[in-house]
Amino acid sequence: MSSTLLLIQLLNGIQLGVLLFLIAAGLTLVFGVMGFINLAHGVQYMIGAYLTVWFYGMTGHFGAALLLALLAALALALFLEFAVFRHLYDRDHLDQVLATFGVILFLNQAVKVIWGPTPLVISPPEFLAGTFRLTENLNYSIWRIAIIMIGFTVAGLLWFLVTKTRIGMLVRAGATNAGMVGALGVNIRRLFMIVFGFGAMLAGFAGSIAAPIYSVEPGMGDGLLITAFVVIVIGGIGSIRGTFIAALLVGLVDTLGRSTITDILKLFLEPSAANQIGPALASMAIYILMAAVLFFRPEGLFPAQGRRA
Amino acid sequence: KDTLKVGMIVTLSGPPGALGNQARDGFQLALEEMGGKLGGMETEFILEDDELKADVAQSKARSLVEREEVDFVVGTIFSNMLAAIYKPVIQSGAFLISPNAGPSTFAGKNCHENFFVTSYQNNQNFEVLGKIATDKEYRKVFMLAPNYQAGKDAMAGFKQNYKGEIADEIFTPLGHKDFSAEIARIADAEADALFIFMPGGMGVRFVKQFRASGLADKMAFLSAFTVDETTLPAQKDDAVGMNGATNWAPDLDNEQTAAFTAAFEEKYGYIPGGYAMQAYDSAKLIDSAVTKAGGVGDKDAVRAALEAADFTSLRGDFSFNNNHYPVQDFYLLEVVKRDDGKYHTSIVEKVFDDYADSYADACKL
Amino acid sequence: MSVLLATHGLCKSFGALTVTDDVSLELRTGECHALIGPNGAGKTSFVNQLSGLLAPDSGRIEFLGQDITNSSPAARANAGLARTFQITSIIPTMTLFENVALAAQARCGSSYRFFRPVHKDRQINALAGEALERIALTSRNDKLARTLSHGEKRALELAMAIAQKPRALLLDEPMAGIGSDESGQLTDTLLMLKQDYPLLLIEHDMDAVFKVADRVSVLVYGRIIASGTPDEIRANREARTAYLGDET
Amino acid sequence: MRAAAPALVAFMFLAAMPLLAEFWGGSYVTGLIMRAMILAIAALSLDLLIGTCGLVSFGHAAFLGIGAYTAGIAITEGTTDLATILGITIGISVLFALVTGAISLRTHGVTFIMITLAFGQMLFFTFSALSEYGGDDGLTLWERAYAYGLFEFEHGLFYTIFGLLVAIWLLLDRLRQSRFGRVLLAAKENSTRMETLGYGVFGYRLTAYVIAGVIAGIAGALTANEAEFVSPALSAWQRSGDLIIVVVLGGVGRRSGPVLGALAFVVLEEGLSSLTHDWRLIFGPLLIFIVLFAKGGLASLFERRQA
Amino acid sequence: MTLLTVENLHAGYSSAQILFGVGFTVAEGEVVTLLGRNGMGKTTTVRAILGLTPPSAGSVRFAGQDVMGWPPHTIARLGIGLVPEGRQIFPTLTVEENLIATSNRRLNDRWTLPAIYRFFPRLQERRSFSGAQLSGGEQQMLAIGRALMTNPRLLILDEATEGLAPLVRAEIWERLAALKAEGEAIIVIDKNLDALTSLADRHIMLAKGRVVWTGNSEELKQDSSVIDRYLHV
Ligand SMILES: Nc1ncnc2c1ncn2[C@@H]1O[C@H](COP(=O)(O)OP(=O)(O)OP(=O)(O)O)[C@@H](O)[C@H]1O
Ligand SMILES: Nc1ncnc2c1ncn2[C@@H]1O[C@H](COP(=O)(O)OP(=O)(O)OP(=O)(O)O)[C@@H](O)[C@H]1O
Ligand SMILES: [Mg+2]
Ligand SMILES: [Mg+2]
Repeated sequence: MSSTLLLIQLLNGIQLGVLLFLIAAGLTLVFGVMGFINLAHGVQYMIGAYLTVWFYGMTGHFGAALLLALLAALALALFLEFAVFRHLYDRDHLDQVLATFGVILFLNQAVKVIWGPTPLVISPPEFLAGTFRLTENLNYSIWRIAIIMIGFTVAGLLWFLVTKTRIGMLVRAGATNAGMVGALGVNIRRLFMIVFGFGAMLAGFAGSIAAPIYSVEPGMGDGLLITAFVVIVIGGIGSIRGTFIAALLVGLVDTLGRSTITDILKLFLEPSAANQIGPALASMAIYILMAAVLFFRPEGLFPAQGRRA
Repeated sequence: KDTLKVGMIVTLSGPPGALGNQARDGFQLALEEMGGKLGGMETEFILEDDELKADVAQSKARSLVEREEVDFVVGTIFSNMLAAIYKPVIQSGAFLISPNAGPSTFAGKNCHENFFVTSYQNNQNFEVLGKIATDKEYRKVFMLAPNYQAGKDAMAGFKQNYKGEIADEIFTPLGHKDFSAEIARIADAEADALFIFMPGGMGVRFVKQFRASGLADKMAFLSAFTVDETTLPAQKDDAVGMNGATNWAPDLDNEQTAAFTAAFEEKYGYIPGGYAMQAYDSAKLIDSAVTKAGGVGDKDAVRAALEAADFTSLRGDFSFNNNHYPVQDFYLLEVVKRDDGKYHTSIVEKVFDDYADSYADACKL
Repeated sequence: MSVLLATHGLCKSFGALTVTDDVSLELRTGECHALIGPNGAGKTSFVNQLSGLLAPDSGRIEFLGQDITNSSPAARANAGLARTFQITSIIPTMTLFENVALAAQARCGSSYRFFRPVHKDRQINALAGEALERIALTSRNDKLARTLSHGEKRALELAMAIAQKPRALLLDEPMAGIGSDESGQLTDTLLMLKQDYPLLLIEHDMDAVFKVADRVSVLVYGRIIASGTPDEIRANREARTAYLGDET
Repeated sequence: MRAAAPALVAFMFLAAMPLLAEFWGGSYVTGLIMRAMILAIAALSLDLLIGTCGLVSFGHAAFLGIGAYTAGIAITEGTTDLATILGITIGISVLFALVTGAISLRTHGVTFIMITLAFGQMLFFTFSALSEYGGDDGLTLWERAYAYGLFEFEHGLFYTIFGLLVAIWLLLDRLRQSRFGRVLLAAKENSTRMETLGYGVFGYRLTAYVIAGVIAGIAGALTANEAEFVSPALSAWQRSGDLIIVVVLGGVGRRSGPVLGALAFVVLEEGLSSLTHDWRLIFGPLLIFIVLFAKGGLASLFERRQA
Repeated sequence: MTLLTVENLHAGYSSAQILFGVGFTVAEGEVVTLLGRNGMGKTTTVRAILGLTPPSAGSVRFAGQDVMGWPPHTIARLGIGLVPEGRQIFPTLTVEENLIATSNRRLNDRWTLPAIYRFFPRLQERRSFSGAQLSGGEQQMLAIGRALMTNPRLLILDEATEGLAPLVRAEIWERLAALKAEGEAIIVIDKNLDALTSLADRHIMLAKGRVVWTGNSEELKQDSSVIDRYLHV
């Protein structure tokens, strides 16, 4: 493999990692910090993407579409919080699983009914739409570089928010003992609502910026949700730093795994056998990574301090 | 018995639902044109969604044959769904007509007298592409397909007629999102042509990313099920000029196709693709058979009439092989933009005349 | 009097913090050995090492002549070493009686029995009933443990340990949370218990300690700074400045 | 007894099902009910993990796949004897459960969920790579296993599945109230305390995990025989997710829960999807509604009414 | 001036009613104890005042407001600081975060981080430990510190000296006396009768969810039959 190829794979891996981070960050906030399992988080990613496409169609301006989509995604999240989720905070995790699964079913279907089953596509904003020449044969998209930079910025901000501000502390406190936070004079419900909306908005944001690279289609968030769970578990639930590192790790392992495992197998296996086993192994790579990490560090790479059970 | 019951099982849910929608619309158009009657009999049409889940498909199939007691089941779009419904439908004695899926599994040893395919044997499109690659003297081809059974068949099918050098063959996961890694390898390999099979949303994403990479201008693009009427509304300009190969295109030069395409667009507002065409033909096939057999009372008569395939196919030339898979012509296609801004595939040239599949010998029918 | 439980040069640190510093301590038959010391001195950590929840960095633990330093918590419990927890540790969703029965069950043969309903098991019920009798619990037996008042939970904690029919009992602040008057009762119970098996008692309630204990060791910063009879400790200057103050 | 009543009523109803079906949809309905019963068996085994042990396995469908593929491959290769097939299924299930259990039971909570998911996915991709046995397309079985003539009777398969369901329900119900069950239930709440009471929790959990795996494996073998078709999708994470949904829908850890959950899941899905292709627009909110207004799942509805 | 008025309070849990008409008052700057044997309803009374266990009947007035039916956090923000039974510190937060997270200086700012650390030097030593890593006694100090950091007008201590070493306990009684001198109102639940009698102005004896006796320390000492009857078995 040439060095440019390797460089491209690295960039791709990081870019995938960044997207995963944006989704996983919201998940780790809502689940790891607040203690609420929200399977509908992946749907929020999808909604972000659809809304962006929709508003783009109306305004013809990517920036405006992004902004409107974020606001709309936030509004939807707050509505869901109000109508469904807030009644489930002090329930069993499994109740949350069932209810949010219901939300997934509904929204996936609703999106299909509204926008149809065909994948939709959209272009990035004009000034970032171009490509730059990487090798004689290959151009690389500026938008992807932009995604990487956006992701790193958001990661920094989030880390500060969760670990350095009182809001972060209160949310973490509320996750273990909401009653006590209330008894000490803090409106934990409202706080949860804000965090929830924020997390959902992050997922929507990920959907918005992913829309120009991937296609927008019903159910696009389901698989990513599982990967996002893999990320937060590897990173250590509730840790923003861990999530960020794990997201990059998963992004890289997935990307590099796909491009190298089959080749490596071909070194000592029949090509046909390698073609048989390689892709299967590449699909398993992130799961193997997760199983290995959890085997040696059951709490993940960066367990949030003092977290029990 | 004076009404005919036809059940259809296609995928309507999720992104692959676009394919099922075409099949549904194609069949219903035919039915409507014939005044709601097939073979002169008042026809009850029952539509089911397999949701691309084997157990759902099977349950729907059983509901059709056991509860509704339909005479014909038309389905499915995907091979794995066909595998799931095959046995219950066949066992019930109803006729199973596949408007799209044509797996090798049921073409050879496991063929059945009551099973008919109006599309093609799955490998054929790929074999056609292999022939094209050889004809055009591409020396080095890069191959890309998703890692599932149809993807593996695609690779094998292409290689059957292509004897040049293979730069590399890559399997991506099903539903793959980001092809940039693969595209980087394609760029690195410096091949003459790309052979690709990426159905549905994967194709949409790939074409877009491939176009952005600048590679589209540097190498030939030979595809199956990657740029077609279900994906073009999303791919738009990015796909223009890209090649595919199959048994039909909406601008095939014959009367019935011109009429069909116009009527279809008029009614549903989009351009029909192969899925719609094959479903339309399936309806016509049933119509011809029921007419000829004078009802569905005599199964053997109906079967013989089906085998005769006495109807005007949109493809023109059409007949069944001994295994009930079609013998038909195949074409090289290219994506074009129409004056009204819509996109469709267009016939470039005929590659095969009366092409039959390679499994028929093993079928004892 | 023979030595039942002994540690030899036990050490444990959490990073830079040494919580057990070369502790050698013995528990003999028939005695109550009290371990007192300021908050955070390492008493609970010491008991955790004895019961196997925490692995010592170095040193040895012997019980009934066997080296149990590396045994699992369950193995130690089965050998007869029972304990209570300072921070109440019960099964909240089971009833008071079921909690005690669970402790008794561990003493009544294998629990790999899959078919007979356990609530009809006479042997277990008898043993649990016996343990409950020794601890006066005002609440009804079928009350869910979760709904007990704090003091009742503390008493339940002790009843469970007794139902284990231990050879030695490690008590981490049994008096905590027990009402002022019930404390007196509990002191009597402890006096009775120590006739059946030796007690290692951790307690901040000095009335109880001086009444029940035969021997007292003072733990400060993980180290035993004094050890002796209650009277000796009461008179010990170091113990007074580090822990007791003017009390007693 | 109260809590078991809904299950017992359901069993009586199921026993009469082949008769009722005569007037009411025929073999299609019995087929549907057979699938519901197999789902109930799988759900019962998962509830042993979730409800009794507090271990949420997100890879339980792996065992369905094991059972189904064992049956599928055996029959394809010409071994049709039911006892042999079940024997192999049980053997492989035990082995797989021991290996994956020994690793995943070192963890708890979400980590356990995810690590079981990982094992499930590994198996899923393995099945998908079995090109000789259909790969992703799945494998059609051209005959059923030979059950000494049992399956040849009218409704023979139905009553075999029914009998297994009732037997497994009874066994697991007893297990829950036994010494063993009591230990598991308590360890779910407070495993540290159980350790200090003298219970090696790991061993108890591993045993339960193996039992659950074997039962799910049997359900898988039944699926293969009922559907005469197996596919890797049987062991995909979506299927494991469905199983969790069924358990929660019915009521976690409730005696009638898994049975009610499975029946409701199948019947609702079937009923709604025959109303409209967009049936999820109804089913989704219905699930939410059940969570919000029936704490403790469907089983709790009945319990409350009786109380 | 009365700060807290509790009248005819009825409360309980879904399984059973626990309080049957509890009533008492706490004046500004007054120290009041709740006495009674285990399970008599002391903790439930405190929870009912704060709305944690919503009362079914009766009234609670605090600082001139009728707070019946208010959510706990709004009641607490009027100036009630709770040291709950069983500590209930936040295990995943560090010591310092535990103190800061819910701190409040709206009413006054007597209690700041340095002040707490002066009060409990031990906490300063452990400032970056997570709550779960603390010893039982250290957790108790943290729970007290956390309540003080809300700078309450009324401090409620539910068995706050449980698990504390005698020296620390003695110090806490001293500091409470000092707080009282500064005009802080306090409700104490504790088993240390001696310390309570020297600290408190008034004692309220609960039995089976009812107030069965009230009086000052003098009366309590003299009336030993009260102790016999309600505290002894
Ligand atoms: N969550 C609950 N659900 C049901 N009953 C409860 C609950 N909490 C406490 N109780 C019951 O209420 C009664 C009073 O409990 P409370 O905690 O108020 O007692 P207390 O006076 O504080 O006792 P202690 O001194 O032991 O702390 C007890 O009988 C207890 O069992
Ligand atoms: N897991 C841990 N990690 C780090 N430090 C710990 C851990 N567990 C305990 N410590 C520290 O070790 C010291 C000793 O704790 P331990 O619980 O043994 O004290 P103790 O003597 O029981 O005190 P108390 O009387 O307050 O219960 C404490 O300062 C505590 O903060
Ligand atoms: Mg301690
Ligand atoms: Mg109390």
